[in-house]
Amino acid sequence: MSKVITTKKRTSKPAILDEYTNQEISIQAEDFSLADEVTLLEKDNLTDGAVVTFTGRVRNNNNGNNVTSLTLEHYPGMTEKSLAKIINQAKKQWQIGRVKVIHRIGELHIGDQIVFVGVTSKHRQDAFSANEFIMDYLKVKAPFWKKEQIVDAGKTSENWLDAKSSDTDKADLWS
Amino acid sequence: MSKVITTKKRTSKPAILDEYTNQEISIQAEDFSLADEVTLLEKDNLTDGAVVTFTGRVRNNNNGNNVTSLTLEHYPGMTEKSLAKIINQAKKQWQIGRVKVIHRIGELHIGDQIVFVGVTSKHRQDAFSANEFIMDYLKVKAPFWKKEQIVDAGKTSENWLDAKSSDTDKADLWS
Amino acid sequence: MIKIVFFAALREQLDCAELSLSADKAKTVNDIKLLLSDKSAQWQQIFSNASLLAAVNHDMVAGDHLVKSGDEVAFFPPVTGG
Amino acid sequence: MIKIVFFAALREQLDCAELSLSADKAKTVNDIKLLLSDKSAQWQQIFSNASLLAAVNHDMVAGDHLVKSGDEVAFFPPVTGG
Repeated sequence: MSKVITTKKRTSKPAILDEYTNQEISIQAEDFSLADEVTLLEKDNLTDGAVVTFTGRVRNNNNGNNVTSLTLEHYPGMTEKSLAKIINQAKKQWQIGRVKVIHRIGELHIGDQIVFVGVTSKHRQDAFSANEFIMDYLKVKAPFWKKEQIVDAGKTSENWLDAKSSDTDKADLWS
Repeated sequence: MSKVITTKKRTSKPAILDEYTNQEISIQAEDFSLADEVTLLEKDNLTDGAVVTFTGRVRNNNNGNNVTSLTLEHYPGMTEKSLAKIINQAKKQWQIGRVKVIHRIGELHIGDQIVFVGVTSKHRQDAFSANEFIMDYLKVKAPFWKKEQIVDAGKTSENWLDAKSSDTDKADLWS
Repeated sequence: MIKIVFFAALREQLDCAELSLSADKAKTVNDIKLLLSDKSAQWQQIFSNASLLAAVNHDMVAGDHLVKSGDEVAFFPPVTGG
Repeated sequence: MIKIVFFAALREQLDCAELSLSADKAKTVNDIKLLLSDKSAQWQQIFSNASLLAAVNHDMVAGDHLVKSGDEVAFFPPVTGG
């Protein structure tokens, strides 16, 4: 007990904040434009004939509950570091050109975009595999947490989503 | 020999022209907008949280040749029928929501979009697999042919692309 | 009558996009190939190419597929779209 | 000093986002868990949850990972982004 010196709500920035000027990763509250992202992936890029995108959106029927909104929390610094690692792993495993990963944070509503992964490659299989790999690893490695706001019989409640073992199983298939 | 009655350049429409009012398939000379297509796939579709797109473009370095443009020929009627079959196969194998396949025909230049496949699903794996399956089968089953216009040492030539055995091998992996 | 159509490199090699055949002497797609091969040495060589594909009424078929009057039979090289 | 941070459901259960620990009594992440468990019966129960994840300086680590003064150690539930 004596070793626990202070206990407080977080107010300051984490002491260790990895700086990522990496243009491949963006953690943001704002919405994004699929068209703009693909335009950037393709701009002055005449060697990559294949572009694969994944977009994840807030559904209205997660686990049968009537979800009205989601709040996305993340661990600043670690999020960027873990995504950078995942992207580097993908680049080692497949011949890919450009990559972009966007993940939104904060309050999101039904139909809102949550996550975008875009990958270009000379070869379509590499673009497909790398994109799916990045999503699978993001799901189990990147420190994001979703809290659902649910309306059930006129009553509003909140709860943190449970992680799915199916996500862990799917990520394990790559290794 | 006597059975060959007429030999002519094609002037009339094929006698058998399957009519596809199918909104899932479009064979067109005009360019398409990725953003518009994804907007349509997502419109009033709040149950499918995952959207995967593939876009194929004309590269500048096919087989090491200096390609300046491509001409895309197709077999009207059969093209639509074969794509409809491929989409139906995908719908049987995976739980997917909406599908759109666009393939351009005619003359295309470096950087131009050739093909688009968009798939929505409740589950990202189904969207990824169905999209890749559709592209793999399109590559070996849909009656399109590419002719390259090449500039080599100032000399322009044309040649029909050879089919790749790697495409056949990849499609065979699904069966 | 059976309508025969050719596409892409095959159409250019034959310098022919479409022709008609009476249905009475051709029972299968392979029969049609043999009839077309009779046209000339060049056609014979072209139709001996094992990689040529065939479709009847817009469905890809094997050589033993039966044909009848009114059918549209297509021959073409392996496809290269996408 | 070691900085300890908590996220998501864990932060809410503990009603604590961040605290500091002197580095001299904790050699590993597991040592930190034991020290935190000493705080109360509730904390003990929470930190006995085997599914809790830990990160040191933004890298996911196992319980036997060594810690030192200046480190940032994070505990959080399995992630649910994407």
